[in-house]
Amino acid sequence: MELVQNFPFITIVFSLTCGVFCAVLKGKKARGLCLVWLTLTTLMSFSVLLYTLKTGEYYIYRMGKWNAPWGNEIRVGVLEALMATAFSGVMLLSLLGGMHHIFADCEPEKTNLYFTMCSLLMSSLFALIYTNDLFTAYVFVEINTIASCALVMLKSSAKTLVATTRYLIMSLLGSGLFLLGIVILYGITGELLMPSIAEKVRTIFATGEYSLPLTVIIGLFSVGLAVKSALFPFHSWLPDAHGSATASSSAILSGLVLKGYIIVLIKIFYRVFGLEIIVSEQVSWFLFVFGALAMILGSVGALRERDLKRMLAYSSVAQVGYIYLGLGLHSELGVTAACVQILVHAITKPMLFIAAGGFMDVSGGHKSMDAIAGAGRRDPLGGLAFTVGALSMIGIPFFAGFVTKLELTAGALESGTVTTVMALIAIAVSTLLNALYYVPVIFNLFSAREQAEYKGLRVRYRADYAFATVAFVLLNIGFGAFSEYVVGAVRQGLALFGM
Amino acid sequence: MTLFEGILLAFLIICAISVSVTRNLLASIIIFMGFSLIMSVLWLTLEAPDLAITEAAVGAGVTSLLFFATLKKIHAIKAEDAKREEDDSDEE
Amino acid sequence: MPAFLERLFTNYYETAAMILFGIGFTTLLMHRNLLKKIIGLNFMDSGLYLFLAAKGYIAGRLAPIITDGNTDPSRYVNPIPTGLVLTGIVVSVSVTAFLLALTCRLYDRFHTLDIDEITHLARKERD
Amino acid sequence: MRSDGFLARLVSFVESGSFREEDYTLSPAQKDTLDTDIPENRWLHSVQHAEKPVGARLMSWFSQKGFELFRDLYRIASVFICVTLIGVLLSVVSFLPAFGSAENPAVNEVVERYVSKSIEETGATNAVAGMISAYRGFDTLGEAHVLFVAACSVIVLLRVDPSERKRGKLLDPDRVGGDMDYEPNSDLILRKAAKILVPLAFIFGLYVILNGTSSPGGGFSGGAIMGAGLILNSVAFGFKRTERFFGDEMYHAVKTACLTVYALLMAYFIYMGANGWDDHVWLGIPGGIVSGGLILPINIAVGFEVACTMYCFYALFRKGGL
Repeated sequence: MELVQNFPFITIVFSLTCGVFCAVLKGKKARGLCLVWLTLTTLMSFSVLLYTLKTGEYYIYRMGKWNAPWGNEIRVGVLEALMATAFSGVMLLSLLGGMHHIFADCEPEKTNLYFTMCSLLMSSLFALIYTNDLFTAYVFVEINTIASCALVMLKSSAKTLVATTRYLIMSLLGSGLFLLGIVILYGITGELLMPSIAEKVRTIFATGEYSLPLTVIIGLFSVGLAVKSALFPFHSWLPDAHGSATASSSAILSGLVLKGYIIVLIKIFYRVFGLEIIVSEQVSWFLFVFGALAMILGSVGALRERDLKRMLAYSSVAQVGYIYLGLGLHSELGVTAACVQILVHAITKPMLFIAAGGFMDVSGGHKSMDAIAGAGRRDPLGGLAFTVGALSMIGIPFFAGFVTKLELTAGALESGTVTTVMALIAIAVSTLLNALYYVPVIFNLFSAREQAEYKGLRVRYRADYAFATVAFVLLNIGFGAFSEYVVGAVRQGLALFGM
Repeated sequence: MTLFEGILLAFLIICAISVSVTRNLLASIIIFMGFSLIMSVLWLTLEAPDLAITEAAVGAGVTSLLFFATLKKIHAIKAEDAKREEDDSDEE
Repeated sequence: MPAFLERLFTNYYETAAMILFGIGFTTLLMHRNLLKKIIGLNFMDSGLYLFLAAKGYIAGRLAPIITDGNTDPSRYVNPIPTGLVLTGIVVSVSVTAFLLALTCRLYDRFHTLDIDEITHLARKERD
Repeated sequence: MRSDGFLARLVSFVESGSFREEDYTLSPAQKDTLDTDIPENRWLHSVQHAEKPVGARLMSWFSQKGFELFRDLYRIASVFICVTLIGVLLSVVSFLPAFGSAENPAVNEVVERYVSKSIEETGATNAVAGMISAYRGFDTLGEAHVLFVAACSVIVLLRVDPSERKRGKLLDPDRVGGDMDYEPNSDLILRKAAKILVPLAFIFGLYVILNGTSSPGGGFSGGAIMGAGLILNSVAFGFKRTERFFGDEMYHAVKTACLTVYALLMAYFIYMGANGWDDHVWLGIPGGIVSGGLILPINIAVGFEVACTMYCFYALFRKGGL
């Protein structure tokens, strides 16, 4: 076995250890350790990506002496490596971009725990991306849940405490349903490994013996993970949590944590149940309808917000809707679009949150629309990043967001007549609404009607913030320009997925 | 089904319902403690002694202690409030 | 309908577990008192674990601890659910501790355990 | 010495009903004051006063009425949800294979191997220990870190700086009227019992940890028992006695060492296993204390980590630090 094949396992296990060390170091040292480790994981994941692209195959890495049904195993393919690289890089950039906020918002002697949580979160995200075993997924989902709640509450204020509590309770309800799904599935198949379950489920489905339990299980998985990833009717916790946390936390939560759960859902749908069962159980219809509703109503919610970060949080609800719409198209193109959207949103939304953090710096710590008027003049780099991000969200060509809309439209056109019409309407309305709330913000950012007290305030750039914003902008434009390679890699990855 | 198991299971459900009905917080925590003990007996009847030990130590022991500690802390804060109100009225 | 009830009666452990899960889930979702919510969470998890452990039980077999060197698999119950439940119990005690700590802080800040009132009060705060 | 013990106080609390749920919600009068003047957060420095909006009273009156209507609907809805959920789940249960039968789909070749090959491959006579620490060791590594991440979160929430603790914060354990007022520091029965029980708890915890490979138990249960012993020690003799041998630094040292050792052992095991190399671990004598190869050190590491964490939880809740 080549050395590069060990990298996924190393990233998972040693991210945990990195978190343990961060808990005993002082804030500055913990920051150093965490950033160095994240850089390393990004490089390692990237080399895994290159390796899988070169071989064009996926490989199974067994976690221990014993092969799969007995031991644990992880599965590494192009899609997994691509996600891992993107997530790790985005985590690094989000931390860099909001670094001074972290040190300002956390209590001094507890700052190191921020990096502990980030390392553990990263580990759990890697594990969720690579895992091939449902129970491993559950354990790491729990780490993900607790660590992400901790990220919200590390900025200590009354609002974040309440937001954390609500977030945690909703997440635990979701985990309960998810675990119940696993348990019932174990009861009727006796397996925990995804390919083995898939085999058994296919026989069960063919005989029709357990048709009701199967439906209920799919429902439990969908609802449980939809609650955790804030699909439309269950999104009420999201604006509070993402709106009140510190800049990096908001970026990480919106960009990565929600996606971790969706990746698990995609795995369950297409690796455990398979497209055929999902289509015949009519789940995709629910995902489609709620995805479309989320796209529209999330945008409406954002339109009504006068608080920049809460507006971005509502926009996340809408963007998660795009992913579910793609999944709901129950076709290969739809899933491709969903995966592309996961990547696009993972690199775009953190940029917007980091830029919003920058605006708060030059607006006396306020984030209402009035306070940030003209903030783009006072902080030009942040202004540039926000503009690029907003244009990408609207779906202007040459930016990353356009790729999603293109893929989604392609997927929609291929599906049945009714779905095509509905999906196209949803995409069109959502794009229009996106433009309606993002464009005024951009104008507001560069308007001359600045509030008197902040007028003439100039930002003194920190190297980390400047680097993060520039890197995000380049990443976004690069994604838009070289989208065919990324989409190609996603296609190749999905083909390895057994679609 | 043996009668023993039946009674234990029925007890679990009664505990669960009574917690959401009772108005006394201390009582509900004590009910929870009893619930955990019954659970650990049930693990034994299910031939899972590992779980019985863990449940007795973690569920009935540490978790219940944490609940008591929380309730105590809440009570202390409440007493503090009452004292402050009294002080305020004395000053007037 | 009698057939339905009869099957429920055969699976009495699972039946009790599911009722527990339902009650716990509802308490966690709907009860307004934070402490009750946390107790509900523990009931929900216990229900799940009971269900899982019941799936591993086989009547008349022993716990999977091999004391006399007899490794015949048909003598012992299924060890997998036990292992999974062990993991689950630790997860639920962790989560309970976290939630209780949050409850302490919230009570200290807002002087109430009612989540609705807390949310209501928090809306009025500045960041 | 106080005349009434801890239990008597508890009973009197129950009787006087001072733990009633309504006592922990706000009275309307309190609500009015809280709306405008929320006392500063005692744990933290961030002082925040809510602004007094114009027409707040009208708004609060409206929301009050809305609340009451909402509450009735809430009760009905919660019963409805509960019954529906249970109904759906019970109908699923009625389809499942019968309880306790050997033809259960869960009984398959995986289970057979765990039971029949456990001694040969992992050295553990307790198949559950072999399964969670060796066969599915990766899950258990994650599980240990769930406990760790929860402990970190509780530290974030409840830890108070020791320097501040001395300056008479609310949760100062020694202050009259504070959190520890109901602590039975001088309860004779508890002290005498603890003198016997604390060593017993430690010895039993160690026994459970060390024999985790051959009898029920293992790192998690043994660690929880030891943690309970530590807690009992500090309940009976006060925190000062426990602080003498178990303080903040000790906690961090033990926790970090245990988790690192665990992760390194697991990483070595996985790395060698995945690459198909022999890991040169002596499996020991099945049934003895030194058995199960890596399972024994893993159990010890996990056990001490869990004991620390359990005590850490309790200490944080009671006095805001170790």
